[in-house]
Amino acid sequence: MEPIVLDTLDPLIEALRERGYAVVGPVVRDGVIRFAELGSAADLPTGWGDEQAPGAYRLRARGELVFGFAASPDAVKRFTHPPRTSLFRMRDGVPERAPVEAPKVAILGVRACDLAALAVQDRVLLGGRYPDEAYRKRRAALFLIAVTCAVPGGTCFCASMGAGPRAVSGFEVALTELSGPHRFLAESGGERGAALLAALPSQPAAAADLEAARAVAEAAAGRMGRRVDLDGVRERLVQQRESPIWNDIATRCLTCANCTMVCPTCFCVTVEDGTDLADGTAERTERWDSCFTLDFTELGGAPVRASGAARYRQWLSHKFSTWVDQFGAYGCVGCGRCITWCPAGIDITEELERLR
Amino acid sequence: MTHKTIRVGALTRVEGEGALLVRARDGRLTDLQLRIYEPPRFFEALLRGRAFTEPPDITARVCGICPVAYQMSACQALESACGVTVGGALRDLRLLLYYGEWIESHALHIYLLHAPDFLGYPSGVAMAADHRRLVERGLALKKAGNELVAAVGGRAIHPVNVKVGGFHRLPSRAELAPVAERLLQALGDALATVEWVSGFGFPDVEHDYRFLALRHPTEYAILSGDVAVSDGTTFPVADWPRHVVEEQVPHSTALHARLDGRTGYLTGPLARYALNAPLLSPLALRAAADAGLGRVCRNPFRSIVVRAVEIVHACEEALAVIDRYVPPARPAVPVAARPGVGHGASEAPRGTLYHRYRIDDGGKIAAADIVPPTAQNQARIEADLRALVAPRLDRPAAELAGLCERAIRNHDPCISCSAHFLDLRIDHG
Amino acid sequence: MKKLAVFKLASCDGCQLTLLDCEDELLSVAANVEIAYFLEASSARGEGPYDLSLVEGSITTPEDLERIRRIRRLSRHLVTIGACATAGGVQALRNLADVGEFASIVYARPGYIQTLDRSTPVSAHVSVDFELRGCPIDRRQLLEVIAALLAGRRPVVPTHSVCIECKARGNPCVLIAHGTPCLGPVTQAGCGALCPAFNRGCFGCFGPMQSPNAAALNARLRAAGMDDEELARVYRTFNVTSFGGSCDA
Amino acid sequence: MIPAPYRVRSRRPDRADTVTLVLEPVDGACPPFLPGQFTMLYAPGVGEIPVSISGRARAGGYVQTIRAVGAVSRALCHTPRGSLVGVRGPFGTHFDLARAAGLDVVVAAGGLGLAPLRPVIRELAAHRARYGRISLIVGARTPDALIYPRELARWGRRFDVRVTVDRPDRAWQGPTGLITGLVGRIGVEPGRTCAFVCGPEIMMRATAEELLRRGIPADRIVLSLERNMKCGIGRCGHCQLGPLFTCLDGPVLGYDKVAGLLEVEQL
Ligand SMILES: Cc1cc2nc3c(=O)[nH]c(=O)nc-3n(C[C@H](O)[C@H](O)[C@H](O)COP(=O)(O)OP(=O)(O)OC[C@H]3O[C@@H](n4cnc5c(N)ncnc54)[C@H](O)[C@@H]3O)c2cc1C
Ligand code: SF4
Ligand code: SF4
Ligand code: SF4
Repeated sequence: MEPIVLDTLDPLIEALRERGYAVVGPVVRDGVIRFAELGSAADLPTGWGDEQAPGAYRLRARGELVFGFAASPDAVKRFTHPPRTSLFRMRDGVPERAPVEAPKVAILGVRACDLAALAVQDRVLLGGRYPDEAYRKRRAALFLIAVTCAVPGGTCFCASMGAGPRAVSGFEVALTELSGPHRFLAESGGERGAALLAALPSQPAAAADLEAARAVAEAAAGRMGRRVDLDGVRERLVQQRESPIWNDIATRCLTCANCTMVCPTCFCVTVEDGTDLADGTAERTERWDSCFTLDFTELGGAPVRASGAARYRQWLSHKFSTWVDQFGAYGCVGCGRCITWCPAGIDITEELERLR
Repeated sequence: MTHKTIRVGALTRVEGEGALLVRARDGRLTDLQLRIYEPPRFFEALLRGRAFTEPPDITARVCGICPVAYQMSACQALESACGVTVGGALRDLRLLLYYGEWIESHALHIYLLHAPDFLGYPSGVAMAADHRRLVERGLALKKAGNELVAAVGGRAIHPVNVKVGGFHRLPSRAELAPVAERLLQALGDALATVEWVSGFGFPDVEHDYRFLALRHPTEYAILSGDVAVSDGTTFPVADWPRHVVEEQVPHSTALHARLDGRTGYLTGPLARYALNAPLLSPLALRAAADAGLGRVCRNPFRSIVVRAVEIVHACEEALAVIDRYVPPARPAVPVAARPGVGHGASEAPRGTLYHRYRIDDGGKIAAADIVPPTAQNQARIEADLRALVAPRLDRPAAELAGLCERAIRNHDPCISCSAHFLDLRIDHG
Repeated sequence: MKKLAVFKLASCDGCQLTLLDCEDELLSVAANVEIAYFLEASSARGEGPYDLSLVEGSITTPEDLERIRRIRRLSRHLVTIGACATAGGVQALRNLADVGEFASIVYARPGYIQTLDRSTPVSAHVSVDFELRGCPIDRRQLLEVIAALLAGRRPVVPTHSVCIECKARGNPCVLIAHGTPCLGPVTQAGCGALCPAFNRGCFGCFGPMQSPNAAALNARLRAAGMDDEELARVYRTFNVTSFGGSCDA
Repeated sequence: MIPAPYRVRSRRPDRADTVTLVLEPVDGACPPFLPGQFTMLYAPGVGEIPVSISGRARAGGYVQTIRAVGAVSRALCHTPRGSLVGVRGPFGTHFDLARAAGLDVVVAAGGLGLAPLRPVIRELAAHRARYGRISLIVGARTPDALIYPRELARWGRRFDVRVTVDRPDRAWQGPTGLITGLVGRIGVEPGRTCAFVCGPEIMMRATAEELLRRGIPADRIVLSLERNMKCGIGRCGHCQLGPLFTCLDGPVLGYDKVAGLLEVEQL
């Protein structure tokens, strides 16, 4: 289907709702821009932007753009790989699989880095010998509407990871916000997207619109706050396993695990087993875990990775080195979340540079 | 010469740890001591040097049963020192939080601590074996109170959302909606509770109490008001130190509060009811009338009925507050430290709780004074016990001990609160 | 049926009240466990030994020192509940002061006071099988500990940072997004990241997490505007004995 | 993946803290396994841990030997006959006996490391003619801690079996000290020997180094690694060792693949 131009997003939101989707998008809440269910396009953070730096985030009034901000604190991971899920319940020795909750959710405003991260998680959770069926179901229930990043954040480096700023695949619909006059270029990325767009009031996109959209992405790519030099990074991290730099980082690292929690590709979990005091049924739940916790590697009563240095090394080496060995791609898409949301302001791009 | 000693080693179904010792010789009562061996925790001393913003969080830890009362009295004392008043929707939210605590604390006392006395069980849990539906109703009521505290304050015990000047975060109307639904249910349960407890068999006892409670022109006072005494005196909270003086008496570890030169007054539900009943919510008033409480209730055993009526009031008023609630522009009024002294009092479930702070030039607490209700009531509880025991000294010791414990529970004493007391002596002799 | 006992030392009652605050579970717990000794809730005083004793409060008097030894002897599992029993509680602020001065200010006849100069955690005197943190403890964690110990398993009580719970709950980080000082990164989880959910910084009521790096956080908190005195105060509140040194780091 | 219910068909205490269970699937057949593979064993409501398969029971089902060290292993050890446990698996790589055909074989076990090696030894015994010299060296902390003592005696009649203990008791007449001390005594011909090693990590590294020194190539020294595992299927992330998922790429791995990784502290 040919690209079209939309004047407003309300018909899109309405059409998704008619198709049975809860529509989730960015809203201003508690001092950040984050995903929440939308009532209408009026809930979108029009005029709001963000300023992101290592360990710092502030809302800022910013022009007239609806999507004039960078990655939000939550990623799509929250929907595909939720923080906590029940795996099974067991009564009288017979386990019963917990029903998978896979609500139909349309996410409006997904960024290229988020889509790249989903592709990474697809490889991890679906690509191996034991595909995760619950993830597959939740994934299939999503309807993803991408938006080209116009204003990348100060901690973004998706361009150098080859993951953005313009979404090229993995979405149903991709929007690029254009100004003068304010409108959205909409492209479909699949049949469901095409069918949806066909049902909306729109004009066909002119060549100038396509050009303007390209310019938005190009300008954004040129304004990335950070970059990573991937050349030889995988081997370098292997060579640097005994580097004193890890100890230096450990003096600053809180081992708080925020970086792994906000990272859209981090997939590590742990399970918790328990029994109900009242009825004696047993239950297993799965929840996000992190390589920054001590219990993560506990063996025989002591953790393998006892030092903060070893835990930080695991995190950074996994993202840029061993992830490639395991899954054939980097574990980082350059969204910059781990940099912004690190209370200590530790910047992986800077540390990678130092580890040269 | 015959000696008789009644000891209740450790009082049960009261908050905190206390004991009772009664001595008689030749059929005459010689000694009666409500002993508090709850270790002192020095709150007034450890508050010195803390920032003026800290007492609400720190004094909440005086008592896990009524932390909201501590937070409210502390906030108001500090705000008055700094010359700030908190009104409108923020004050409404404080009321809401406080109603939650009343519901939770009174339901706990009625169903789990006090009612077992009237029905002859060692505990509420044991009572559930025969009266499961009743106990479940009590737990549901208690839960409604806890949920209200948690919705406004973050958690049921030691809420985190309270600060000097207001709150850290305002609940939205949407967040309060489910709480309102539960409160509606609770209101029904509360009315049923009044009916249930008013049918208990009460010993025919009346005392000539001198009552003290806060009084507010338009509210059944909980959050604020002047101090009213049943003999007609009324004074502003700031005058508290001139009217209430705590004294140590030689024979007892208990501190006796002297009000205008006379010892032994009562604060708590009976006092509030006696002084403020006309300001109860409509349903609470009707319930009180149906329960036959009369205009003033002087039978301490029937305090359980007054508590139940107060739950009705709290539910009904909380619903009204939620109904009119519109989140204000800011979660708190800005408060700048100002050197000086501030007084604050509010009605904890067990009675008037008074705080006084002196703030120094650096915004630190220079002095703190806290007068909890149980410390005020201690002398009066002992008087109740003397009146109860003296004519019954011929009864078997076990029976008397049981009766005494019941009489103590009438006042829902909170020993955890009273034991932090400024001048408390711990005498284990 | 296994026997449960609840004891109280110097404390506010809040942690044992947490058990009564399990409104939905209380009666079924009581159907599966004999609540043998729990003065606050029952006048029945079931004899020991107990399978599980929950102890609230810190040791501040010579009597309580004796009592805790007796409780230990009577208990198969002894679990401390709350910051008082686990870390001395807010009353352990006296440990930093001159107790003589404290007593002379507060008491007319200080010689009469039978109190120890320090408020100490139960583990300073007897062996403890599990320490449940929090001021107050968390209701779900309490149920978990009871269920786990009675079933002979290790309680699922994570010792990692509050931040993990904070992110799982979906709070915005108040430190990063609002500039509000927050102890979450050095504090043990358990509360469900309650304070950040109420737009306030964590103030450490669950004590230090498994590998706290207070020096690193303090650098950040100083940058957010806290001076040394404030840092000292915030660490020295409810978990003085375990957290108190963090401000010197 | 959810556990399949298995019934404890028999329960035999081996040592004070070690129990061998025979587990039978409640419904359906029990999937085949290869020597060195493990299952995730679930004690209902208590937790789940990785445990090696030590053999196939005659009537079908897994033989598994568990030492009670913590809550879950203790619960499994105490599961009475007839009760249900949960089983997932088998998982992981195995000891490749085909590669040992025609070679001398050294089997080195430390402590409970004998459990996953038991199926290897039984296989060697069942097809004795396929292999050259077979030596079994076993180390244990004390004579008491040795598992499978009766089988050891039986195997001793067919192979060169040597046992050493760290702390002998009065009755002990065999060698004492580290298992590496036994490597010299078995006479290794480096060109035609392969080794299967399982035990505590330091024991495995010391043994592997000793074998390397004697000329056995690293890729013919095979170890079985232990790491924290929550899922067994490469999902939880806990068992990573550099690029490896110990549960998928291991636990059985050639020393050539892991020597460099094990050298790095806290990797
Ligand atoms: C591939 C593989 C195969 C295995 N095969 C076998 C096998 O065949 N047989 C077998 O018995 N085991 C085997 N294991 C090991 C087994 O999985 C572990 O012993 C088991 O996970 C222990 O779990 P647990 O819950 O019983 O003990 P945990 O509770 O995890 O405790 C383990 C150890 O830590 C100590 N500990 C626990 N908590 C603490 C604490 N808070 N502080 C200090 N110390 C603590 C315990 O005392 C104990 O020593 C295997 C492991 C792997 C990875
Ligand atoms: S490692 Fe950091 S920048 Fe890369 S994807 Fe994860 S959170 Fe984003
Ligand atoms: S790198 Fe930052 S976010 Fe990650 S654990 Fe360390 S301090 Fe926390
Ligand atoms: S708000 Fe506090 S607890 Fe939450 S992530 Fe930030 S630093 Fe951690």
